[in-house]
Amino acid sequence: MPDERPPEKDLGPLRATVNVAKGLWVTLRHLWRRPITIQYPEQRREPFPRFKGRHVLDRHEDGLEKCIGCELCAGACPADAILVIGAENTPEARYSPGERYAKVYEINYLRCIFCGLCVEACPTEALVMSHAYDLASDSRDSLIFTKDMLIADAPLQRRPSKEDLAAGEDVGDFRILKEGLARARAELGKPQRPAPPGAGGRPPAPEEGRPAGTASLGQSASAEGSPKRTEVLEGAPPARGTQAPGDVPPPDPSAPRPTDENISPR
Amino acid sequence: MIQIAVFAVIAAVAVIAGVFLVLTRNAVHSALFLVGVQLCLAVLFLLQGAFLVSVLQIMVYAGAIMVLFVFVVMLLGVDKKEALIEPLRWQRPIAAGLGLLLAAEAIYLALSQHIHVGSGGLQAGPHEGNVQAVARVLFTNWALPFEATSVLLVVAVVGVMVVARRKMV
Amino acid sequence: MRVPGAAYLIVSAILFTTGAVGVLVRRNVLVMFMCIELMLNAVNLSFVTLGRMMHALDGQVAVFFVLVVAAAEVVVGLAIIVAIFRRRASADADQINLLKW
Amino acid sequence: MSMTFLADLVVILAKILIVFLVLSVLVIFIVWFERKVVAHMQSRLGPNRWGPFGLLTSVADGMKLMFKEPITPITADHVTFALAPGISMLAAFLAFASIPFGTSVLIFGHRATFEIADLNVGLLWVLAMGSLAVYGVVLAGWSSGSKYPLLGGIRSSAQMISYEIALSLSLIPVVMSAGSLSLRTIVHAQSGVIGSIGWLGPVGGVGKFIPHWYIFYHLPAFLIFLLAGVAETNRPPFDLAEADTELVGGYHTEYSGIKFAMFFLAEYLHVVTISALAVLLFLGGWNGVTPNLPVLGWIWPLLWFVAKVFFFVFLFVWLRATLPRLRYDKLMAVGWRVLIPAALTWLVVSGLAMAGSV
Repeated sequence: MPDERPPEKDLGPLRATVNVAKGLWVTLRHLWRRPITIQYPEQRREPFPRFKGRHVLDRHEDGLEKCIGCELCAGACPADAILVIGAENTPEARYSPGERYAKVYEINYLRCIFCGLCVEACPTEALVMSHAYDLASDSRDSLIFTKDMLIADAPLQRRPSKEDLAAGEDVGDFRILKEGLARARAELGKPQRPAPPGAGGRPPAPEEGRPAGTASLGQSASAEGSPKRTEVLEGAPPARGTQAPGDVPPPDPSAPRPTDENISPR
Repeated sequence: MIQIAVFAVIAAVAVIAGVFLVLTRNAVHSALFLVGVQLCLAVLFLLQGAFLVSVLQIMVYAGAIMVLFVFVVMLLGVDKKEALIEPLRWQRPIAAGLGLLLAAEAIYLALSQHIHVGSGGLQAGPHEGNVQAVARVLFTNWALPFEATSVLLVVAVVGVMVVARRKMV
Repeated sequence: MRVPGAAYLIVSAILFTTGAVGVLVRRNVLVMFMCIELMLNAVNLSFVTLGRMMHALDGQVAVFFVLVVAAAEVVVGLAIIVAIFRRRASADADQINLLKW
Repeated sequence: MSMTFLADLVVILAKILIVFLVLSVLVIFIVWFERKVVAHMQSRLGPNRWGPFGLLTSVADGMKLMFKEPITPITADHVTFALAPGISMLAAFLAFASIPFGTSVLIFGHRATFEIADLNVGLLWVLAMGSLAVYGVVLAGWSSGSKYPLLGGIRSSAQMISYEIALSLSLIPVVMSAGSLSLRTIVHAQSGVIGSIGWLGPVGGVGKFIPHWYIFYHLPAFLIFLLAGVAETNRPPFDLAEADTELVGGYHTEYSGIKFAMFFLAEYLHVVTISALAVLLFLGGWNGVTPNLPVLGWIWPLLWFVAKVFFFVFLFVWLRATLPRLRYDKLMAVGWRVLIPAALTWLVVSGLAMAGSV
């Protein structure tokens, strides 16, 4: 049977040798270059300013939650990753300005595709995306983030302030500044304290005297030089050791989990 | 002393491996036993001072010829069972009987050799190793047969090229 | 103390016989072929031993020729076996009757 | 048994033990070295977790392999499956029995040479053990009872048989020049300098500074040897037998634990063997380009030898980091159509040159 393939062009031995030598030269040159990799758990790459990491629920300057429980984000989500169950604000327990607040707010990061449509949909700019990118876990449950994991302890700063720009610090669009809360307090005076929270609630405003910026995103772990993953997922239960013990009530067992049944089908 | 011990062990291994070569059903195992026999023979050559032949035995027999065998066995996948039908009924018993006869004869011959066993194994000149000594004999007394083998090899190569072409069979 | 030459010759005799019986007994062409190799090897041992007993190196030289012949024989033989196998899909000696009309 | 016999026995056993241990440690080091160099050539850092510069990484890997469960596939041919790694490793270690790596040293009034045995067929011994190494690969591939290992085994047997021819042919000119198969004698034949080169005329005096190494006489043979040597060790770009991307690791796909470690050890031992052979046959062995420093005695030649061997180990790693794997038919074409004719040609040319200069 005749060979049907077209005859292959053969490099002459000289050309082949030259080509091999070129390749060898390239690799040899790289031997002396600085490696471009970074040592991940110890060093972290700062994402680009508009990098879409995991979500954060913002607060108003006075400490009230921006989320009004409208469920538009859940509706916009193409991956059905968001569960919101709203409830009425009462004068005794006021969480957000307006009538309603999100009683349950959960994002399933096994489903989330980080498209940012939820952020687009949010009418109050409550939902933003942070720079936190290491979202690995060895259990499925721990990748369903509940409201107390998502909500920021202090208002986020949306634009780099003039001070930050003057200091030459490269800051992204959404970035918690360590001084953010302190500055907010200085300008507004003592923040309004909500009434003692009911079941399932969480004190929206941070305690006084608590170190500000404990919820800084993405950069906290590297700043503290800690390679532990649990602390990288700030807001995750193990990382909440920084909070005062009496600060957080036990999680409400009656709050529905975003299982496949109770995530509303589209 | 040590020589006798080594000889006894190696000879025993060689004979046992030879027997298993015939007995085992798997062709690859047969080839392995044959390699074992050949390595043992290489040691026996060493014991008799034939260094060059010993190493060549390993190189050519164990290293090349047997690899070719294993290669073909693997390529064809003929490590299957043999047919159990006996076309010739008494073939195997008769073969065994004839084999015993042959062995007896050969051993008798071996024992009845009256060649004087000398103390030295080599016929090497002064300051000359086994390689040089063998080479001298090979390229003087045996030069013509040596050249003839090259013809044999060329013929074999050409023959294989002809046989292995797909159109042939 | 050296091992007597007769001992080597006996080993050689046993190996040769084993090979001969193997050729008669086995059906697989490849194994028969290996048995022939075994016989050649046994003869090699005889050559070296007899050469030593006669204080001559010619025995070792003879091994060379056996090696060369064995190599040529194996190559040709295996090529034939492969060729037959392509046609018959069998390595059984009883099936090989291409020359029988 | 006389005292000298006992002393000889002790020395031999000690040498075997030392060589065995040194080689084992050396392999661990070379594995680390390879990972580190390849990493830097790819702008990475390589192992850096265990020990300074990650030096203990290979040790940790070895320990992991040692404690891992060895798994035998149910379709495997059990005895052969267990035997194959042993054959591989044994052949690799045995090849070192006749490789000299230095001059000699006087210990307790007993002169010990730096080698296990100076055979007058030393070179052939190394080649013979190299050809036995094929069995480890082939049997591993066949006995696994699995497709990919079988393909790896078949490829490897064809490759190793083919390249062995070129390898051996390329060494014959050197043997002809040195007039011996003993590696120690071949190294001795390469001491000194070339001397004035007549046909270069006035600039021929340069030869007084060029060491009398066979690489300057047999450069084509050296290149052929190098290529065939890389192929013989199944290293990239000739790692057709392992070919992770096509054969999932080739002949050792089904191996795990300590058996896999033995294959690993054998491969790197072969790298060292081929490197040592290249140094001994073409680069003057332990003859340095500088005069021997008498203060250092036997250490100086040993250092030269180790340095040269490491150059070749680096070359192996370098090739691996640079070149893509050859296609199988290309590999065979290179072996049979380029290397073997070239080796034969050089054999004839150097033979004629030697005949002319006699």
